[in-house]
Amino acid sequence: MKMIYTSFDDAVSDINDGSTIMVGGFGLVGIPENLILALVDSEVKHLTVISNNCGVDDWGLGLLLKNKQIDKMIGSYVGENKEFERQVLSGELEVELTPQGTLAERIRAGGSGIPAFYTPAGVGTPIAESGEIREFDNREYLLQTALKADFSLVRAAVGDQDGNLVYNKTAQNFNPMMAAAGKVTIAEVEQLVETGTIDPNHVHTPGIYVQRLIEGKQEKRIERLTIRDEA
Amino acid sequence: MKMIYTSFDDAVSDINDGSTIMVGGFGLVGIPENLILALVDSEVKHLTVISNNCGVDDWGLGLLLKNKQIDKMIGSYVGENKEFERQVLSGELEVELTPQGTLAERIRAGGSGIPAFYTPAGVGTPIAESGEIREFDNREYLLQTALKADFSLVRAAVGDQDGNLVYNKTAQNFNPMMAAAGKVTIAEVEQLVETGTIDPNHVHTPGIYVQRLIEGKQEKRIERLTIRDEA
Amino acid sequence: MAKKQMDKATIRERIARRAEKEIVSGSYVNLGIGMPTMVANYIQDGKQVVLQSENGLLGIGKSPLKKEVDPDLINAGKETVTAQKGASYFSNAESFAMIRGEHLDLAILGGMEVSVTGDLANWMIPGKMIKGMGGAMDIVHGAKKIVIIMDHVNKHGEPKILNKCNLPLTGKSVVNRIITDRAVIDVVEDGLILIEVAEGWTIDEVIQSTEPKLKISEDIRTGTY
Amino acid sequence: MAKKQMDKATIRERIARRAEKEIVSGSYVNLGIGMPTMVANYIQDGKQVVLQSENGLLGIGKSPLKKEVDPDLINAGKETVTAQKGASYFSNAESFAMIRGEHLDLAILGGMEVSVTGDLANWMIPGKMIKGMGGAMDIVHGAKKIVIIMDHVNKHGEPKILNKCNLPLTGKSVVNRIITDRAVIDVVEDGLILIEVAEGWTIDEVIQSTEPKLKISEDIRTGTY
Repeated sequence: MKMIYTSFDDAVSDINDGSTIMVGGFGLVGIPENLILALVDSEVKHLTVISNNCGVDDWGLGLLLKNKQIDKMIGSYVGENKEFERQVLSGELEVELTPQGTLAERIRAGGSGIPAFYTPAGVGTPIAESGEIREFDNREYLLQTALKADFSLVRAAVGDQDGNLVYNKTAQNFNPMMAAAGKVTIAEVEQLVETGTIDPNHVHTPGIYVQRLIEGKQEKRIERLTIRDEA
Repeated sequence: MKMIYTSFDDAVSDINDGSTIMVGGFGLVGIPENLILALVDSEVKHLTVISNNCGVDDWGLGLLLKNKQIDKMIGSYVGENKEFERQVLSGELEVELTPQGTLAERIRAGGSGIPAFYTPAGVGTPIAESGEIREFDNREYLLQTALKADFSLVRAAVGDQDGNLVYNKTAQNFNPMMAAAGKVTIAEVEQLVETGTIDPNHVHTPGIYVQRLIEGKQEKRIERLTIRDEA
Repeated sequence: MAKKQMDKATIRERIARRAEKEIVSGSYVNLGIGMPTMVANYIQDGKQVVLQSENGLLGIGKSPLKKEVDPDLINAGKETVTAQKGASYFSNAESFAMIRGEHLDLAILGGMEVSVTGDLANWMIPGKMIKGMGGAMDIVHGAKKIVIIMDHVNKHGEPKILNKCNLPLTGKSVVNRIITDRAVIDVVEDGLILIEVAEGWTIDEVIQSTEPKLKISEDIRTGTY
Repeated sequence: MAKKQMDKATIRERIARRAEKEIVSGSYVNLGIGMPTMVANYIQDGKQVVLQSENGLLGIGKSPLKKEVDPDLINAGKETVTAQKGASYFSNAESFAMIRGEHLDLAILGGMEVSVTGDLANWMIPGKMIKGMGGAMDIVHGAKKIVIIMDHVNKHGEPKILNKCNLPLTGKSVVNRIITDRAVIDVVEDGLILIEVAEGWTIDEVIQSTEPKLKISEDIRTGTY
């Protein structure tokens, strides 16, 4: 019932200039590596990208940035590279910073038919300056609206032919909410299995949220290798 | 790290008159049977009960009802028994009806620090009469506030000593949100296992939400047995 | 079959079979409690349909064999069911996120009254015991298409399709299509359009038993079900 | 050890070791990126602590052995970690539901400035590149107790505990306790109370290097760390 692709280029071929896309991952963990590479190849421009971070210089969303394919970035922690800073200061790149929990909840709201909600995060800070504050039980909260995307690019450890997804460890992160908030959700999976293989109790993203699937091999680059010595 | 009980009576002994409690389950599926029986034994009165349904005449929350322990019921579909109707008509029982999705989301909000959110459900209906309507993107939505409880009574298939819970099939229903929305959450589990037994990728309710655990055997009554014949 | 001779069960089956035609292969569907649930019995071979149950199941299967019965596995009508291959279980919050977020293609629900503007009343009758709306108020705002199935008239022979609902609403301007024992009627921008007439009924009889003025579709078909 | 001779690493360790004392056995704790993460290295044997990582892990374990490294398993600082027995993984939405819903007992975070009313600034310096607030703005409203660890004064020797923060805020009235290289100060209803003074410093020196007027706790202790 789902579109199963074998070419990453084909899987993203209808992502057009000016599209709003969500891209899963936290740092470089759980990012749809090959879908991002295909976007770089596609040369699509003027993207609005919603993602917690913006990759590093030479990997992940950093590649789209270097290629000047992003007009606007919505995230919670960005600018881990010089090119990001340069583009922001020169006005080539617009940035909207959102507290991480607010970002996660805005995306969840987008997929859940909740147009807006209130959160304590950001009250009394610069991000509330143009916002709407309201009291509930004598405490102040900030109104936040839902985020949706034309396309969501997510990565899972396992996907079946019906689009059910299972994530591995902290590679889950933003992927489930983004899968639900995209008009078209494209899942890059490490392993594509037959329907019926995944225990229905273990599904993280029900297949209804996924329109396209493609299997691929990831590099899984490590940003900050921290190890302990054998005792 | 959690309080592990062996007596259901002890597990609910500090639920006092006038408490607000959430009780998991959909119909009779996934209800904390033995915790409810212990509440009946405890004779605690003037409860506000938040649960999707209110049991049947002689099982589940119907037992608390029969025993006149409930002052107010918040649910989406109730009154499957005559006693419920009698108590409502006589004014002994107050009922607050909420659309099922709104109920689920209000409870999720309660556990998530979201004081209020907007939903399309109920716009233009009696439940919006005293409510607050607001437009987002030219569509009307109704403001709904979070629900919390003094105690949440949930049931899971498996629980470990650290409070991690796994639910079975549709016995999950309202249990995860209620586990998060109770000041004190008491989990009745079919099987209590050693910490480390549950795969961290398969945990439905992280242990942080659960304060007390108790293992018990359930009757699992079936409300509407529907079977097909062998072909 | 002449209309007078049709018993209630036969009429319900007729409506359910017609409603089944609304289901496109490859779609995700929620069926309401009661007559809508019956629609599942008539899904044509080869149609791939994933049925959602708002209590937390995507991929409802057949009723279980006696030996397959699992008390932890029910549908929203509290009936024991099985799960299809490729099914998933989740909480009610996730289930209604799915519904409210417009991920379902279609919901087929029962109705008491439908208005000319697509208002639906199907959850309470004032003066009678109110049991609650369950998930109906969420579902009518969620699925991409809302089809209401019901008798064309009430037991007194009075129209149930009205200029304005008398009963308290479940949702305002939510209905896309009405399927009754007599006709299929679409709710569009400027009113109601009659698009099909059931076997044994005439266009005129349908017009007479419907309160709002009906436009007649250029492609109207009669005797289709 | 005389204060002048302490190098930066030693001072950080001193602060981290004192912050560790805030952690009660049996509690759930979030440690911020940077110096707060170091606190985990000093958790006393026998203390049962569950560390939460806002990227979706409850139960952070030790750093992995080289052979244990899993690129899919990191903490919020993007460092490779392991998971404790009894850990669970979940989405960022669930993670911040947990944080915002006040389920964590304690968060230990870094700070640039703290005000007399418990305002915290720790995410941006105007004129410098703004990288974002990450999860800090959510965490300060979530955990039941917020402890800020930082140097007592900036590199120019000026107080970082102020009547009013100069930098843009992370949160208003959110800090419960401040732990610096010189002192432990609590934020209470009507101001700041000095409760501990670090080894090598005097009460007077702490008062001098703190902008707001400090009340002195009746139980003040000196040389505690």
